[in-house]
Amino acid sequence: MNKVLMLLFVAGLAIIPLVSGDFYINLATQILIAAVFALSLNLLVGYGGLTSLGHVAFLGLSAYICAWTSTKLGVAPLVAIGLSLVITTIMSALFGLIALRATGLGFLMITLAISQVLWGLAYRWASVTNGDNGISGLTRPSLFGLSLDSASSFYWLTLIISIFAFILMAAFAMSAFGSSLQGTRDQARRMRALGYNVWLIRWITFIYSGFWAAVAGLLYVYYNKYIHPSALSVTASAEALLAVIAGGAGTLGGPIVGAALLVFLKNYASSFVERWNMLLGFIFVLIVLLMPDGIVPGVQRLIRRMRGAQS
Amino acid sequence: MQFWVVQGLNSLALGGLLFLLASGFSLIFGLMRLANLTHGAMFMLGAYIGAGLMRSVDGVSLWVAAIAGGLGVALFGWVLERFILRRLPDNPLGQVLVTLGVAFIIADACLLIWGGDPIPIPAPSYLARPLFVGGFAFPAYRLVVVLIALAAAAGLYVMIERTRLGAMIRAGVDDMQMARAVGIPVSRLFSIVFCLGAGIAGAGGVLAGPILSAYPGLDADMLPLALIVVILGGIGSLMGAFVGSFIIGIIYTFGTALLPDLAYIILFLPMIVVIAFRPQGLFGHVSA
Amino acid sequence: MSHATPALEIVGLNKVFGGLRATQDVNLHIVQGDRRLLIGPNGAGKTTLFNQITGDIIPTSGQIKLFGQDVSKLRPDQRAHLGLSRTYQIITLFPKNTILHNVALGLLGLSNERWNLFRPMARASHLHDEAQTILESVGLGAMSNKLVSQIAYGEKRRLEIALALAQKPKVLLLDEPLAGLSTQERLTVKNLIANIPKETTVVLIEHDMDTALDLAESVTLLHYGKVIVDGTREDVISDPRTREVYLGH
Amino acid sequence: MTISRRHLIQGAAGFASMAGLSAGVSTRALAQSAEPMRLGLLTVKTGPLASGGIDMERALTMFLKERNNELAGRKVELIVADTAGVPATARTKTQELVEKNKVHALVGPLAAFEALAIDDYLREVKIPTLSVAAAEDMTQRKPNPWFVRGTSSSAQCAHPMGEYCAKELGYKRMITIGDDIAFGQEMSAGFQRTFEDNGGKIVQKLFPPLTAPDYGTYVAQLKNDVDAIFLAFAGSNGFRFVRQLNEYGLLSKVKVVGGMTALDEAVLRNMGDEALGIITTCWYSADLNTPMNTKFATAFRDQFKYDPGFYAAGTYVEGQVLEAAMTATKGNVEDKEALMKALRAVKMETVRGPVRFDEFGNVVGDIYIRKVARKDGRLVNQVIKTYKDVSQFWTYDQKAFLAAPVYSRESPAAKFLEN
Repeated sequence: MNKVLMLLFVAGLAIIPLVSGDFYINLATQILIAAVFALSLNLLVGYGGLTSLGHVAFLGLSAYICAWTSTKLGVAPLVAIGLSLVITTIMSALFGLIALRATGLGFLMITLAISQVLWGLAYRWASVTNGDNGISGLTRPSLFGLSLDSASSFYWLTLIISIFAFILMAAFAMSAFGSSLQGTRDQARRMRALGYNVWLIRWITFIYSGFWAAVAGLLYVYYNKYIHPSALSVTASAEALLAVIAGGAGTLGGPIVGAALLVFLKNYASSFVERWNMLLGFIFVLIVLLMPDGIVPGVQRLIRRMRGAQS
Repeated sequence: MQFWVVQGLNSLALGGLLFLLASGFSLIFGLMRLANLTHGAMFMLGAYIGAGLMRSVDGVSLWVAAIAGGLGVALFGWVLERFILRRLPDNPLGQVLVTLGVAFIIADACLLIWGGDPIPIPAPSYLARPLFVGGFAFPAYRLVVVLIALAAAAGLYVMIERTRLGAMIRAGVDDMQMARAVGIPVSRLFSIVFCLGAGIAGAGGVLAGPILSAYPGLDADMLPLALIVVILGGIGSLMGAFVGSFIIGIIYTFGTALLPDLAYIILFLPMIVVIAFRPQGLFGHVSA
Repeated sequence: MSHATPALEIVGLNKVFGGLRATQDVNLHIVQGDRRLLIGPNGAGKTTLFNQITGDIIPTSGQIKLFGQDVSKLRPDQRAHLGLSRTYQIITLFPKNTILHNVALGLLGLSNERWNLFRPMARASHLHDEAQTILESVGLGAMSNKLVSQIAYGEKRRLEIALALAQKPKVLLLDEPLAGLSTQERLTVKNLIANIPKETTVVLIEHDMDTALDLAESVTLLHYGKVIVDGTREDVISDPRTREVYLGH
Repeated sequence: MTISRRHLIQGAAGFASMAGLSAGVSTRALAQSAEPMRLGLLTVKTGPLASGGIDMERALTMFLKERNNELAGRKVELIVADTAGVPATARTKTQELVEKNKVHALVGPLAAFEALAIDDYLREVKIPTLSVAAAEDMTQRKPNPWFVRGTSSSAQCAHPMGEYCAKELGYKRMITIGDDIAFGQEMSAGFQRTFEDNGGKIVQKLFPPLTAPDYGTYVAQLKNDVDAIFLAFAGSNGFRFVRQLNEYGLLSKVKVVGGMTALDEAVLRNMGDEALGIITTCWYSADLNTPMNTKFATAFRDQFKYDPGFYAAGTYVEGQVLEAAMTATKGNVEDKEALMKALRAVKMETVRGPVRFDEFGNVVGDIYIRKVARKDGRLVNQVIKTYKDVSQFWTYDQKAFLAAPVYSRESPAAKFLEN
């Protein structure tokens, strides 16, 4: 039953370009990109109990590497993509060594600090990053001779990559390793006594999460064909974190729902509600008051209760 | 010579300003284990309340405005704690969501009420002139900020170390379960401390006004600074917040002057080093 | 393994917190298969000693040896892989998960499968079968699909032990396994402990002397972090220093 | 108060009639058709840049209202989008205006990085865009054929200021300090070039980060053996910097001059006597004494209780330019090539004075040197000198100018820095 629903959902996503205009297709593409990014953050926040306020470091790093190598070094798209993924993953391993010296608020701050250092570099290291002007002029590569310039073709590619990302991140969360990870979140001390190397589990998760953030970064930069230091700002990190928490941290659907909500409010509802920032704030407060674990767990509970009432 | 004297005084002034910002955050975190991400917005709200008051009512002095800003934000803090945060003990992610959400609301409300242009907060006229320190001109008001920060630190120290309320706070910081067990009214204590922390932030916003002004974005500029100070000094330690403020003041002031290329990251590098090698901060006992 | 090598040996162990000496020059020699009871008033440093044996706390000086191997520099998880296991005085379980999953985590910890990033945990049926067997053995088999947050306190105590037993420990540290239990429950848990295989070495902290002394073969009395008396059950009970520590001067 | 002024697209009918149009339809028929011209405004209404963004919306709304929402006989429907000052959002909002609202032309965006973020998209969808964003290369080395700028490039106003400081004020040694973004760097570079070409020396260049919490540490670094300081700040930063100079007692010791946004009318109204006498350069002043501007500035002041500044006047000018171009095309906005051609061919009198455009779509117009003075109790930027017909290339040879790298922190090199 659940599988049928999932397939229907994916089929529904796949036909969006056939039934709507470019604007909505682009909106859907952005939701998918934000969802991949939120899912990667969710591995840390939801499953690992490690609240990061600097996850854009990896999205931004991979986007900048791709834009820089493509436009300034002129390397082929596949090489640029490969370099972005490899370098970002290596950097996440290095940053993980530093960040995982702390947990809790310390971890939050150190991830914030790392992303702020990268943000500062993006502004200041203008010979590479163009500083405040950002890097423009990136073109989308073609795939097996198919151009990705149209909104719908890029959407479909994004959809396929997002589905892959979702499957691989879901498998990670539900694997034996994922169980261990959740154990370290809930009872780190006991996990050590049970023979788990808690630090190593967290570090591997940090790297895996960094890799998927890099994938989101590539989608982001090819979608926008432009990268600017604001992609590395605290606000961007906070938005992703809020998406994860609002949707439901530690659930597979939560980050997707949260990302959709945030992208929708920011880019669409803002056309009708002048004070959309305030609306966003009120929605967050309401979510916390009504569904303290986030939307997905909250709705699940509601459905269970309604079913219970019927029987 | 002039460089060192003036920048030294600048470090102190920035340190004093940071203490007014961070002490409330530290107090709240120490007792409630709550990272109040609304803190920057509360600081800004205080600044706007003060600026609005001084602008619309003639003859209101900075000191009266600071008290008004402090009380106004404390009241706001009371509502926030009483009706929202109280429902979220042991839900750190929910706390992150709600405190950031409220920060969004405050920021947008300030923009709506006071507009997008910066509003100056004048220093009292007798402090608006520069003072000559060893032959070098230095703004008199900035020196007063250092004095205010010292007085606030002393006041908080006395409150925490010498009063009944302080004793209860210390008990709660050390061991919450024990405090509950011996009959300390923990939820009332939380309300009081949250109000107090919010009030200090609000008053701090007004007192920082003659230096920073009230402008949109002040909240986002200040929140990371509060976090840096508290992390560096040690979470929940008043002493840590105090020393942390002045260390950051020195690092920032001399760092940007001597190593201008590092201006963007000068605040974050020391923090990374401190957390990496001393996760509990310079003065903290508990790990961050 | 020769009987000359003790299962757990502690040599000259010291731990200083600030000015407080929580462990003072402790030497212990526990042979394989022993049932050792650690007693002492509150604050005698019993749990602190456990925490140093498991590696949760790093001693200021001294050595801890498992079957002759110095483990003082090893992490807690590495010691677990050498056959060390423990329970906690304050219930330390995974409250969001089922009882079965709790025990399965205990099994997984020593299996290389824990590094499998993609095979679903739900499909690890052998782990779940084995966990079910262990739960049957502690009398929790019928409720294996309940969440930890839904079961009674006494059941949690038994689950604590089941989780440790899942590791098939060679040395098992039990920290007040009877704390907070009713008379009836005490009896159940006591039987559970009594039925632990003989080759497992058990070190036990317990305040309930009536029950604990029945289980113990040897006893160590700690006071202010120091070993006061150490010997067979009968020796320690009859020693005047024991009386002094417990009854005052 | 939270009701949006934006309009939803009018429904499928509008869409169908749009699709049915072809380039061959006579312009007269178009002008009479019921189909309104849809104009998108990309502005910033939330976050730190909102001050200028709100002014942009106010000015454009006022401009259209004065004309009864009709330009060149064609009804105009204004659709306002809030980019929040974030490049990625600016892109989405542009797409929304183009794809969902089917706008015929755009006014905005506000910031240079927003303009750069939508640069390739504008080329792709070919939408005539009238921007106030000052990025040099948008109209120089990488000109966008769909871009018209009626305000100025970053350095366009700084060029005459450099000459003015060296020649008229007789300054020999100066400091530049400005925001560490392209805008501040380009302005400083342009000022430095003409100042040094006229015999001056820039002995110190400072670029505080946008997020600097406090300028105290920069104020203390300023060399004191200079004639004046040039401010290349945007938004409220110039205001904060001048207040802090005053705090340190330096305002009475060293002369301060500024670029086009250092002491804009928007911040001037919150300043006191400390601002008196400061000289800045801009393509506009609310105090500009022409009948057209007096009418505009008075009306704006009556309605909003403050003087129009850079963003308000700039957007109003864009409105005037658009109207002139539409008059030339007889209201045809569907033929974008024609509209674009008409836009760049505009030569007219506006509230800022006479404007025309160069081949890159950048304005050629008067630049004013202004001095802060008190008038009727409020502070104004009083015009003290006018440079006529200033182009973005100043008096330099266009080819040589474009062959050199774009203005930046390092370019052109500062030869006289002292440390």
